[in-house]
Amino acid sequence: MQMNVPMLSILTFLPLGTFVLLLLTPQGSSKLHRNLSLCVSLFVFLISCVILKDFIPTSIPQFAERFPLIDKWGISYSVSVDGISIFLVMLVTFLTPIVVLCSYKYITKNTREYYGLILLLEFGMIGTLVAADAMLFYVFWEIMLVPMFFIIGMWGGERRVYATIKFVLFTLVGSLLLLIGLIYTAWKASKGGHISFAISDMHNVVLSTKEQLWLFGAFSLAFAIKVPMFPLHTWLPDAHTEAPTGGSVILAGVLLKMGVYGFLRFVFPILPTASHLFAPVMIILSIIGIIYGALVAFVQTDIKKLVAYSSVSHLGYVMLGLFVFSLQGFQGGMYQMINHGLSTGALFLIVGMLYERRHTRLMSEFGGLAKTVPLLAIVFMVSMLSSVGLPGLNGFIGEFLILLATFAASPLYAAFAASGVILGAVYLFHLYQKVMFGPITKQENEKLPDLSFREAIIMIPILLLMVIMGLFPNPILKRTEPSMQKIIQQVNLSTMQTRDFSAALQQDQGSINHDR
Amino acid sequence: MTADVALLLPVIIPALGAIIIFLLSAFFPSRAFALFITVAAVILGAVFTHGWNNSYTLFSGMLHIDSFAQISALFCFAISGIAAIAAPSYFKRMNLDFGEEYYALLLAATAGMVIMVAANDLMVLFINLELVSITTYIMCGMNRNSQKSTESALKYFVTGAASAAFMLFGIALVFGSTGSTDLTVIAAQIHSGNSGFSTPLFPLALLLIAIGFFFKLGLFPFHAWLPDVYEGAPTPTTGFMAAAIRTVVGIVLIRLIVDLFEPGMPSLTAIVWWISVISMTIGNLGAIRQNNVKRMLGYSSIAHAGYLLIGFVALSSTRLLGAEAILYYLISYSLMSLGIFIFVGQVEQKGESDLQFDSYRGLGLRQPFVGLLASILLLSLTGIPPFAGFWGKFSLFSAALHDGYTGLAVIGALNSVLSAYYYFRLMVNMYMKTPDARETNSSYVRAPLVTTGMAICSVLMIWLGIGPVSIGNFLPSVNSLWVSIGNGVSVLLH
Amino acid sequence: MTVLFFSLFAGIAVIASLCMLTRRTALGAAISLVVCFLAFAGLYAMLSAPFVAVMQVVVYAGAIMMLIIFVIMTVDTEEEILQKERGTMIGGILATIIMIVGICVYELALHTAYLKPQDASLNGTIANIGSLLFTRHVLNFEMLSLLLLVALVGALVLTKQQKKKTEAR
Amino acid sequence: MDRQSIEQLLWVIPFAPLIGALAIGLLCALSPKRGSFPSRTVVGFLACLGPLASFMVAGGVFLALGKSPETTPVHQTLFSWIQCGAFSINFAFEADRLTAVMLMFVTFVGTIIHFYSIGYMGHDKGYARFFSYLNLFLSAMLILVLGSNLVLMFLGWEGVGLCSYLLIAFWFDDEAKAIAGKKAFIVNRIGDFGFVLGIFLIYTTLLKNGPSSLEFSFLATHAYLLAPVATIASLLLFTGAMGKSAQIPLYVWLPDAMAGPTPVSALIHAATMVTAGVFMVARMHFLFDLSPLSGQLVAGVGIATALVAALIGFGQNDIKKVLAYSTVSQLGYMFVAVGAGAYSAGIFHVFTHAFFKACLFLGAGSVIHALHEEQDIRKMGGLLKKLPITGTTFLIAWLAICGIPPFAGFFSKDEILWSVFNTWGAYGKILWVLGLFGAGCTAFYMSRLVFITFFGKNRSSTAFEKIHESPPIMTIPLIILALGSVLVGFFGIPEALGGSNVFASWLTPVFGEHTSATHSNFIEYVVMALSVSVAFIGITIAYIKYVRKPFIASEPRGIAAFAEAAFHVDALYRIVLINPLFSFTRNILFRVVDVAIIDGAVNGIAKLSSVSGGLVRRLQTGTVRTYLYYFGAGAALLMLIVYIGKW
Amino acid sequence: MESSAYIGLAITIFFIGVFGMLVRKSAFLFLMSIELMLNSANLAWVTFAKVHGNLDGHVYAFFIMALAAAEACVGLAIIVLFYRKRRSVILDNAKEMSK
Repeated sequence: MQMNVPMLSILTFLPLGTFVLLLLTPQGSSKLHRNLSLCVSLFVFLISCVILKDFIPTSIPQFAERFPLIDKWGISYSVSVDGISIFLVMLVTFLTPIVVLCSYKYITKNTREYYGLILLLEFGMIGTLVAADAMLFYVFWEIMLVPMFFIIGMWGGERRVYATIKFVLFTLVGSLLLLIGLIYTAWKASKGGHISFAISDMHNVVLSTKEQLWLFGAFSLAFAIKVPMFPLHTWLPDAHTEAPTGGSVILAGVLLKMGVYGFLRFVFPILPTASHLFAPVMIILSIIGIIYGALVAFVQTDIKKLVAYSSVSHLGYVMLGLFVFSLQGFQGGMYQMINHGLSTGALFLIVGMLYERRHTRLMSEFGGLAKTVPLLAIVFMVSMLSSVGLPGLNGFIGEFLILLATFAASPLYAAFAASGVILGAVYLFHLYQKVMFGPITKQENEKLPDLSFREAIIMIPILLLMVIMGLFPNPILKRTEPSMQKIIQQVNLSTMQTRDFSAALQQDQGSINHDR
Repeated sequence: MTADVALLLPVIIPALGAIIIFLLSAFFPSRAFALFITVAAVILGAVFTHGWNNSYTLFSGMLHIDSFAQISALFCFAISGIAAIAAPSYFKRMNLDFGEEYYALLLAATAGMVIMVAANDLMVLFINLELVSITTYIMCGMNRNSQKSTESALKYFVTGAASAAFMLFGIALVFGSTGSTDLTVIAAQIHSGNSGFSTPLFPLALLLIAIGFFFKLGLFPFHAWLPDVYEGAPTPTTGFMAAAIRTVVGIVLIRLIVDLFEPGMPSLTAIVWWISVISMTIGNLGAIRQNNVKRMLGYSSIAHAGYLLIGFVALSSTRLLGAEAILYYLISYSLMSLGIFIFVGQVEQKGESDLQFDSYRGLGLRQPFVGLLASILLLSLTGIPPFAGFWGKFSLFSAALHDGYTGLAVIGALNSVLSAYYYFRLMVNMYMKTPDARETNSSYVRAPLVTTGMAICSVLMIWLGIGPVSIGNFLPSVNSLWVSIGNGVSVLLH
Repeated sequence: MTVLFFSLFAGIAVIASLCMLTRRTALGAAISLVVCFLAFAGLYAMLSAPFVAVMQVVVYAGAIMMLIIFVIMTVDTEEEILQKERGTMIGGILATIIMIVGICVYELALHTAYLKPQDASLNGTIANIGSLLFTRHVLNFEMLSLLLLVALVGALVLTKQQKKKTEAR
Repeated sequence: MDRQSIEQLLWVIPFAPLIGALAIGLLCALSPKRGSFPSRTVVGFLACLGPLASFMVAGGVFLALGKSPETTPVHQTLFSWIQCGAFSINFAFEADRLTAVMLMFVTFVGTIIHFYSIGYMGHDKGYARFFSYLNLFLSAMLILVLGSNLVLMFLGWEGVGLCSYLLIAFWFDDEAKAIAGKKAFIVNRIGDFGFVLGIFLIYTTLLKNGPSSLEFSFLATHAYLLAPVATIASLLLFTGAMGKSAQIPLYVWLPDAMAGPTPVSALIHAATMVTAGVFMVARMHFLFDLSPLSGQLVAGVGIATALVAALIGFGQNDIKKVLAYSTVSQLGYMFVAVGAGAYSAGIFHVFTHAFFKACLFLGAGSVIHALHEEQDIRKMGGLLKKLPITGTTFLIAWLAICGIPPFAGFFSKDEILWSVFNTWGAYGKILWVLGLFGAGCTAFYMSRLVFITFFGKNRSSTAFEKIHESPPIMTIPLIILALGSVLVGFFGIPEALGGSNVFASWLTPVFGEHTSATHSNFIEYVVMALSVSVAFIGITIAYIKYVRKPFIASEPRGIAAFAEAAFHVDALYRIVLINPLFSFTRNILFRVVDVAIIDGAVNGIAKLSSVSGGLVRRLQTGTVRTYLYYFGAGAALLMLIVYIGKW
Repeated sequence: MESSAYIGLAITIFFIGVFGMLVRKSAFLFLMSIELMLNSANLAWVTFAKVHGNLDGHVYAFFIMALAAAEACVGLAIIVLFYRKRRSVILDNAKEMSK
């Protein structure tokens, strides 16, 4: 069904190659650095578009490549895409040129390193998503950490060192336990004494409930830190606040999703029983995250911190959607991930634009900007509405599906989660009012340049996507559905639940009748 | 006999090289020539290990030359070679004479190491271990201008001599129990169960030997010398010690565990478990609080020794997974620690070495290439994939998990997080802090040879980690590396 | 007879070594040690190891100890203050523990009947040992010679006074 | 036009204004020098084009539905919107007779107000932006009305909310206005919270009995399945309606919404958007029918709102605020009607209210325009002479809202009161009495407004001579709307008065026969007479108070002050809900939980490691003999372990 | 004579050496303690050689003497070096590096 060209490898390694190439260029020529990285990232995006075009909506992994790497440990270089990863890959390739473009003015020092690291990060992210081997996944997973560490630490704000070390240590605690968990599972999945890290083999592993619970602890710690779920979120505001705009965009846009992706790829298929046992805890944590993130976002004075906490809230929805184990929830979660990547990414970009203009991120320093920068105000408005989940924009689809699925599972949970809809409006409209509306109180704000051509080029594709995805979600939903069905099957196998919540409810009904 | 000589060439060449340099230094002192001889001897020696493909027994069983010895010897040569090319810059800066003797000592130690990895006799082991140790005592004290260097030599000598005495007494007791020092004979005796194996003195004797090795690895509670000695010794020496001695002792310990400890002293596993846990924790906690980079690396190598022991916990004569993991880990660890030590030393100026973290401020940006190499090494030390350091830890954890030591693996993993703090701290200083004005005097000294050494280490970190294909004979693909490690270790199975 | 000699030598060895332990001056300790080593030589002779016994006298009691004494006298060291030293609690406690362990080991060594009866045929003459040295143990022998060379040069390297001037070699 | 072609053209109704909005927006955004291009004429033309087109197609729909013998709705599916497993939502429009009524008056009033705005906003800097928003609003409103399923309706629902926000905060450089906009959106969101949950409940309940859908047609036929959850579901939906239609306790946003330009108040916050709640309840009538309890609650909330708002209206001095509270009050009546199951009465009131309230607002706008943005009625007076057209139309609308026959308000309000009277026995009677009282109040405060504004002496700061009537572009819409206020009532002449109640029978296919008319005509006459006389009483009192005695602006005292402060409801909300929540968040959640506990734990672990690191360093004394102690102790310990462990 | 007596003596002397190593501060005394320990090991070697009739023990005893010589040589050199720096041979004075 596919060509012989190793599309995914090209997609993955092109950024790495450019990273190396960039390192060979002289330090001063920042124009070369950014144009080169822009071209490459655009080209990567094109490749990913080709992949998307040829993607067939089934649950079968596609564009698969396999090359044994370490036979001894059953590790191979094995990549493929399926419905879970394809759109996250697209998100990565879509956001990277934007991140490159948005850094043109902001990054003036060490451009070679900066753009190189962005591309390295892209390499890591794509690799994580396309890896079909658990160890390969892990390798890429950790590779993502390094450029982010440097990006925050080298181009960040005042407390960048604290933030980046916190980010690294937080992430490492989780990921090293993940490593242990993966190895353990791989041994369990071994056939005839030969350990195997192929994810497909891992999916067939049989684990006792006790093992599952422990492994769930290890896996979900790693992924929940990355997501981040409620009590493990404190690295995020710091990292976001200190990171440069591009870093924040990637962090919020893609890196956080890796946690969710991990749940989809590993936790649910491998540990179905434990997932079900832990579901109430995870759901409650997600709901706390939704409400807590929103409330705490409201009291922030730093715009970027506000947006950062809003991520906690949004990702709470995603996790909530996953842990109700129904197709709608999974699909909604998936969709919400992409939405969050776009809307929060856009918000961070806007915060960055404001920062470039005023060199502050304190809400009190702004006010009345809609008058001086009307176009920016429009862009901000649309991004905010997308984030709030206004119907017609992308955010709605995800939230709606998630809440619907949650309601089907438990109306009470849904009621609590839906209160986040109100709170989301509260903090974002509060932000918008403080920044864009009201009289101009600071003299500096009276003569700010409006959206430049470059900035418009950055924002327009995002805004268009928000609208398109809000009105035509089906092209995406259709492609992710088979894979989601498959996970649902895997996760619900142990508890004899069926995949679609409709069917699940019917079965409930049936059993009630039967009892009677 | 000629065949024997040919087989012994990897030992003879460095030994001869050492003697030649000794002689030359007395009459025609030339550092460059000494370096040349050293490198040549190392390369030649490495080339001649090619003959070690098959198994041979030499000197009535005292040496077992086999593929295990081959792969180990190759790395001994690699380490010595890199340690050698890193030295000139240091000696020049420190304004020291006797540079030639350094190379000679290095070669003598190499010869000793090569014998050790092939040794199948406790006394051969001991004598050569002493050769290596005494050589390093001297190398530690070579920076005579430095108070610290002298102190380091003194401390190393004092503790080292004590450990040697313990070990020797242990070997004597083993000899008493079994009537032989030949490992094969001892193992056979233990397995036949008719000899001193059943005597209660035997485990104690083994313990005394083990203590000697634990000391050399720097494991708790025999670790205390390590930070001081590492800090005080001339940095190339520190690198050599951290890399070479650790590797050789570890490799020898594999043999000993398989032939001696595992059958003769089953309770050792539990002890090793605890020592491993405490060592990594103490090493990491100690390193967190250091402001001196060299000392930090010293503590961190205590922690690394702790990781290494994970492999020993998961090692026995029937399950060689641990052995493979240890071998790989040693190879990777020795290269990266050597690389990082020679990097660290390049900031040193004449006089007392005081390598504060602050001294590295902004270095990564001023010296981008060196910075990149150092970052690779640091990431590898932390255990960030895809570098070899990660795969070392991975294989250790994997071996431990295979044998059911989940707790140990988890503790190891959590300890890695601690270690990330101080390794990343160095990168933080290199990239994220601007240098103070007063720090100008301690800037990095460019030295092509040092950079080459670092580059070799870094490239190997990548290639031994994920190299998909073999390039020539000396850059194996990761798959073939594991195959040869597997083959090497399988020799140990009886 | 053997018991008498053994008791004599062993007694001397133990007393001499204890003497070494308690001498205030390093020189005194060194002299005690020489006595101890000589007693050892006697024991070796009793164990039909004439070569070792001779070597003990020549190398150990002679060369090594002479070297140590020579250096002690060169360095002209200040004397250790034993009073203070005895006060070190840790040392005392540790030493006690170690003695207990030692007694355990001792007990083990004495009360286990693992030792085979002695082999009377053994004769450690210089000829026998010499032939072993150059056949079976030639490797160790050679390495030891290398070691001695290293030690020699090392001692030289360490103790030679640094030249004041920078050498441009 | 035949039915098929109308079905094909249904999409034009919402999309024509949308296209207008986008076109204006893009023109405005892309113009190199903002403000100069596009010219106001072009913008005005573009802005009116969309609503006009919608109105025409809506007329076509209306005719098609009227003509056709079959009463099945006109339906057009554009595309499948959300398709996820069994859950499927189409982007489809559907118009039945209820929709047609809504479409007609929304597009009609909308178009008129667009024309009016050309005049009213003529000198505003945000001219183009205003029309863009207004068009967008119309589009959203039409989607709300036309959507064939609950989710699409929700899209329109939120869309109008957004536009309402944008338009309230139109003059955003006034912080109070910006805050008012935000408040409107957030309060609406609280309602939406219930709405969404209601949708979920309906969907999942239906799901238990087989395939489920949120299409209205499907819901109508499967409503019986919803019986077990009808009360909860209907109340959840009603929560949404409470937000949108400003019912207690969520009405607080509407008075503040008057911060927006007056045409906005007329269109959004009087005629169309705020009645969306009523429309939704009517649309979901089959659900409300299933639960008498929720019907009673709805009516109860409605009457309470009607009364409270009317009482607050007594004390208001801002011309628009008075109208706003009257809107809240009238909306209460509408909910009384739909709560009582008299859906057609409710919708009829929505219909008539749209005309007279729009007329009132536009009239008020005209006054404000003439007085240069003066809104305080205490600074007006005697304006009838200066603003004859505005004044006359205002008076007509006033009579309509007071319920004086034969103006439109009379018929619709009377129908509501009559149907309440007929329902639920005692409860209905109580509601009726209260409603009657409310009607009296309405008459009073509206008359107060009219008398103070248009009669008596001028108290304005503007020189009386300089006050001019508004231009024709503003007055013609007023006249049209005033005509409407007079005429539209005749669609619903009750049978007791010899009419045939065209309106009710038009809606019969939607709501079914209203079967509660069991009383004799006589009682109906009495009821009618009572309501008319109550209205007259109200007007008379106001006349005595404000015309006979000359009006003197004074500091209000007692109840008047209380009413002027809108019963301090906002303050109450702030003190009881908002402030505690946010101070809890700031002081407990953020400072304690986030910073102190969670981050404290994280930093604590780091600190702990550091402290233990210090301990490890303490072990390292630096003297080699200590190391030897460690060595010896370690060796001894290990030997002991081995010794004890073995034997 | 029982060989265990010799072994007992060897162990006694060994632990006297350990004791000396721990309690004496002088570097010379340390060196001598080490020599004592090596000697006790030698005694063990020779005894065991006798027990097993294996002459290797003698050879090794000889080797150990050589080794001890080398060690003493280097050790003394280090002590002298240290003495030059510190004018002391007390081990406790070597505390430049700590913590």
